Amino acid sequence: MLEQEITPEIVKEHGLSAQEYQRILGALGRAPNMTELGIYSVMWSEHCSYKSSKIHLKKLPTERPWVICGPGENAGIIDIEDGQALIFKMESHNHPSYIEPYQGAATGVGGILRDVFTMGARPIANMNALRFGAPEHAKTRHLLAGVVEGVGGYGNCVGVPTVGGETNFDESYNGNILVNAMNVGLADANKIFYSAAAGVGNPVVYVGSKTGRDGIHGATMASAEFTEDSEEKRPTVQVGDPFTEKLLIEACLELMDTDAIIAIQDMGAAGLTSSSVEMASKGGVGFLLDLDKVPQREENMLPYEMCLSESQERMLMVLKPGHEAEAEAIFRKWELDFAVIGEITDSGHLELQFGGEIVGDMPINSLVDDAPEYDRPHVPTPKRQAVEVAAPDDINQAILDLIGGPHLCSRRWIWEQYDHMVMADTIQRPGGDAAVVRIHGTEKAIAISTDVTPRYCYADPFEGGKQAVAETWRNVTAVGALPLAITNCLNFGNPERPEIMGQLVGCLQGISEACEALDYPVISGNVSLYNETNGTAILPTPAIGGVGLMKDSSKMATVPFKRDGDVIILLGETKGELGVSLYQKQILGLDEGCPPSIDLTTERRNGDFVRALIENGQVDTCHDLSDGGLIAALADMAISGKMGAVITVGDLIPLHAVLFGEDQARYLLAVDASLAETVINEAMDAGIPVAKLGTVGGDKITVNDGVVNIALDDLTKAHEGWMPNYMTAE
Amino acid sequence: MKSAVIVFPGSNCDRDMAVAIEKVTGVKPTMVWHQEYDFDPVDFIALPGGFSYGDYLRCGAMSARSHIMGEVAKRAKAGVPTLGVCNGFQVLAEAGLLPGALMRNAGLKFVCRDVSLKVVNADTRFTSGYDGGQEITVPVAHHDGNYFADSDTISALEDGGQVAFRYTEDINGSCNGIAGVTNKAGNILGMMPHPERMVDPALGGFDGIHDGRALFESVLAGIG
Amino acid sequence: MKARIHVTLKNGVLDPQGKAIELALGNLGFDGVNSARQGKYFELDLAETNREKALSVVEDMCKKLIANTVIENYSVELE
Amino acid sequence: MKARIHVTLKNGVLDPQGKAIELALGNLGFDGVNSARQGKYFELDLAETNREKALSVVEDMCKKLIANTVIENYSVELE
Ligand SMILES: Nc1ncnc2c1ncn2[C@@H]1O[C@H](COP(=O)(O)OP(=O)(O)O)[C@@H](O)[C@H]1O
Ligand SMILES: [Mg+2]
Repeated sequence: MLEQEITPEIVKEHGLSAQEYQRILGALGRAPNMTELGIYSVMWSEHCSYKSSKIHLKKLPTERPWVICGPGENAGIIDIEDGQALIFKMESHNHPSYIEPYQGAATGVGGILRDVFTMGARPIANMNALRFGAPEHAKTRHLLAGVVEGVGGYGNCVGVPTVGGETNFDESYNGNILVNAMNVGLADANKIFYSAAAGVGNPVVYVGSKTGRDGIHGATMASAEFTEDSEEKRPTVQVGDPFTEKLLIEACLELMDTDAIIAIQDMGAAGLTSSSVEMASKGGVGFLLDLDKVPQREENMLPYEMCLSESQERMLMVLKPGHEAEAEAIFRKWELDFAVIGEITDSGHLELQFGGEIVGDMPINSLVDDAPEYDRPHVPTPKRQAVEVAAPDDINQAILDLIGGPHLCSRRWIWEQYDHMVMADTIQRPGGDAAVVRIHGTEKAIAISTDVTPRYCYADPFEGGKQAVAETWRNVTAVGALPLAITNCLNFGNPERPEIMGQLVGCLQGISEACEALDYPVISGNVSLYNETNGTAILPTPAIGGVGLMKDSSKMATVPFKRDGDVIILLGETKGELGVSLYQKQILGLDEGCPPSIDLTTERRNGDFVRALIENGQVDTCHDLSDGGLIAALADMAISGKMGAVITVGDLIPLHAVLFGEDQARYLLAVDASLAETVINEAMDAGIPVAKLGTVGGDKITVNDGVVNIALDDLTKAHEGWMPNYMTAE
Repeated sequence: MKSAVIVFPGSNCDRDMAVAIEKVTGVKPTMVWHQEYDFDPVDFIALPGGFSYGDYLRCGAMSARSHIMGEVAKRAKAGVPTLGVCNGFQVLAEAGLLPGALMRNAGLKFVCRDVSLKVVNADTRFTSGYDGGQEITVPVAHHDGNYFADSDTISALEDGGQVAFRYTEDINGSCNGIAGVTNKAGNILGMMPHPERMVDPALGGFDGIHDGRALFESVLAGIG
Repeated sequence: MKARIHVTLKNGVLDPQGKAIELALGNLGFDGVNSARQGKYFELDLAETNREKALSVVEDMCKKLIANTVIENYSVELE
Repeated sequence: MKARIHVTLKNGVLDPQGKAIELALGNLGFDGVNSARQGKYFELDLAETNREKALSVVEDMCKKLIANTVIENYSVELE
């Protein structure tokens, strides 16, 4: 294998273009051997090099005074005062999850956990953003069941609560589901660990599980379009070992309490290769690795395999000289492998030794800085015309269908399979606007939400990108937290097609503008391209994970109605925007018109106002409006609170547009009757459109004296019933 | 009151248990790593929930056979109140300190949610702070909580007052809806629901007192 | 020496996994499955070369760890 | 007719359970276990009486449900 001649076929199999191969020849001044070719191919893959997205990602706002570390490290970091920091990131595991849903999703969770604890944080919350094909599609049920079991199987065992997420169905995901996992960890702000290697002669240490032939070429697989026969590439799937991960977390955190570590990095996609190259590149040093020292699970492993293996639950560290024994004792205590596999050099090269010979020698900068970067052609998505959206035949039925349908039904079936309470700090469980997790031992809490509305992004990438950011901001605000920063996972089709590239560019512009206006910087993220099957792309899906801080968690607001007689107040302007709405999609089966427009100044004004009401203790019941509009929010509050509502809405706008319209920057509040007038007056003073809609109570939802009249029992049954019924049907 | 929380490789509710014990008794428990089997005498031993050893093979199987369980068994048999929650219950059953076994949930899925429990026997060292027949809300979070024992054993448990808690609805297929059982002497309790997750009003439950908290208060009262 | 171990649920112990497979097979259109039971299967690679000794050691492993004899039976074969 | 099915992890696929059993056996003082692998074992009771047909049906069941052929192999024996 070492001697094998590099033919154009082999180059192609490695996902490298002829030009890229020429570039390798130039960088080395000779032909690579197989090991080197493999290493270039993963380092230059879309997954590792971001070659199609890099120039656009550079435009994202990443700085604010509370940002400790923006994109570029394993995860991003923000300051939450009192000497504490939050470390978080979101990542995709789409392709593996389609091939093997349980293990694909499980290892996705494992990977994102490592990105976070490698920086010194104890992981405190998991989120999962999932997209599946149409419910009718033959594979959807099986994929949903497997993914949920895998997310739970890993997170539950490791003991990190999975506190929220989102779940969408759309036929564009039939052959390309999306599994995006996010983790948030807590660290001491003065005890953060980075990946830049330093100190010529310092030992390079491998810890965790042994290396097997797992997932070789996973990174290139994650960068290639699916075809019928890629289901055959099965052995590239890795099996997760959450028990080992748990031991690894404890061992790493224990070692981090000592003074032994100079740099640390998890072995993610492309394993040993990408972790050592990244550490060397960041530190401007070289690495000499002795592959014979790598702990191996299988016999006769070749350098190519060891370098490209994606075995899970492994980390690479650079230790201060003389600290090896101390570190080894800790990893032995936790029954994990520990091996010094190399040292830092001043060569600027990655040198690989095997059987006493050098089997690879590549300049680090050629692997990282010289990786190709493309400004791929992109065409903007054509602007659409606004359309009239028809009323339903039967508005009561339409409401029941929506609330009890795949898109708005309760996700309880999912989150009850996740231990969302372990660590005993989940003070707002799944089902609300944002999950709220207390900072252990304090009154502070963080709020987390993941959002994007892919159908908006498809219709208008710019507005859709803005909306995704605004929606997480709104969800975090709706529980009373101050949104601080986001992570993202940009899931798109084939970037070599200009219209797909146009979606990516458009969404990123929208995201940038919203982050800028809301002081909501991007601190980490991930890009997943080539989400296509046989030429059909997924809807553009830039998933946003937003995080905010609440200083006094006893003031937190929640969705359920709490008191009979509370006054129901709608904040924000209602124009009745129905273009690309969920109502239009599900009830009318259409995808027409323009998505709702987002005015970021209004967004911010309305949100800041709501947050102040919650912080002042004036409001404890709040829900933002999104998919399904006013009636969906009202139904959520009633169902979860087990209390009905009687409301009246004006007739300037058609009733279906008032109830189903997805106008942005709106919140529904239920306010104690004695405070209602004050709240309304304060809103008017702030220039915010406000309407008193009615009161909480009864066992029905009634609108306009019975034009809408639905028993809460029926609504609850429909809402809770859809997913369990769907999952148990054949 | 001096308490010990036993920590196995992969334990993940050990901190939750310790926080709850400290909140109720005012004293931080000692965290005992599974290799420290000569730990100081304590008034109360807790085996935490979650997982241990990844719960590979069978839940609790590896921990049950670890060296420290020999010590725990010795002290428990000598009368030290010993509580196993969730994984801790599985460990106690696997170690033969409690009768029966915990099998895969009848629904085959992991289930995490609040459940309503009936206090069947309020006359034990763990339940004296409740009223007999009282209903409390406590969360479960398990994949293997389906309590099984042969019918003679079940009758003996029922007749001997060893059933401490019963689910008020079918959660996991357990025989007779059993959620928690004690040994004959009544000083060892195993239960699948997590009382330690219900000692803090911010986390839910009725009022954070009548749910999980009273269990720890009962133990404390018994120690004096 | 290789040992193959089968661990199965005792008669009379309900087998939810087996039941689920029965159901799922029916849903997939496989008729005529009267019953399905699920157990565990282990392969151990042992240093021991003496059959007698190996058998007694593996039986011991089963009793002490591999099976839960409250609900499970085991059987051992050597290769 | 009875069918016995063994489902085992493909070669090279990580077996965390097997690894943990190996370790636990060592901790219990059982030396000399070079490796342990865990698989699944199923017993089906079939209405079918024709061996050929039974075999082909069970193979089909394995592919469609009982084994996860992405990471597992299966083998069928009839009694
Ligand atoms: N995959 C999932 N895992 C856990 N919780 C989920 C998942 N999908 C949805 N949820 C929860 O269901 C609730 C409703 O989700 P969603 O409709 O996306 O909320 P919103 O419209 O407020 O963004 C949220 O609390 C969310 O966290
Ligand atoms: Mg919301």
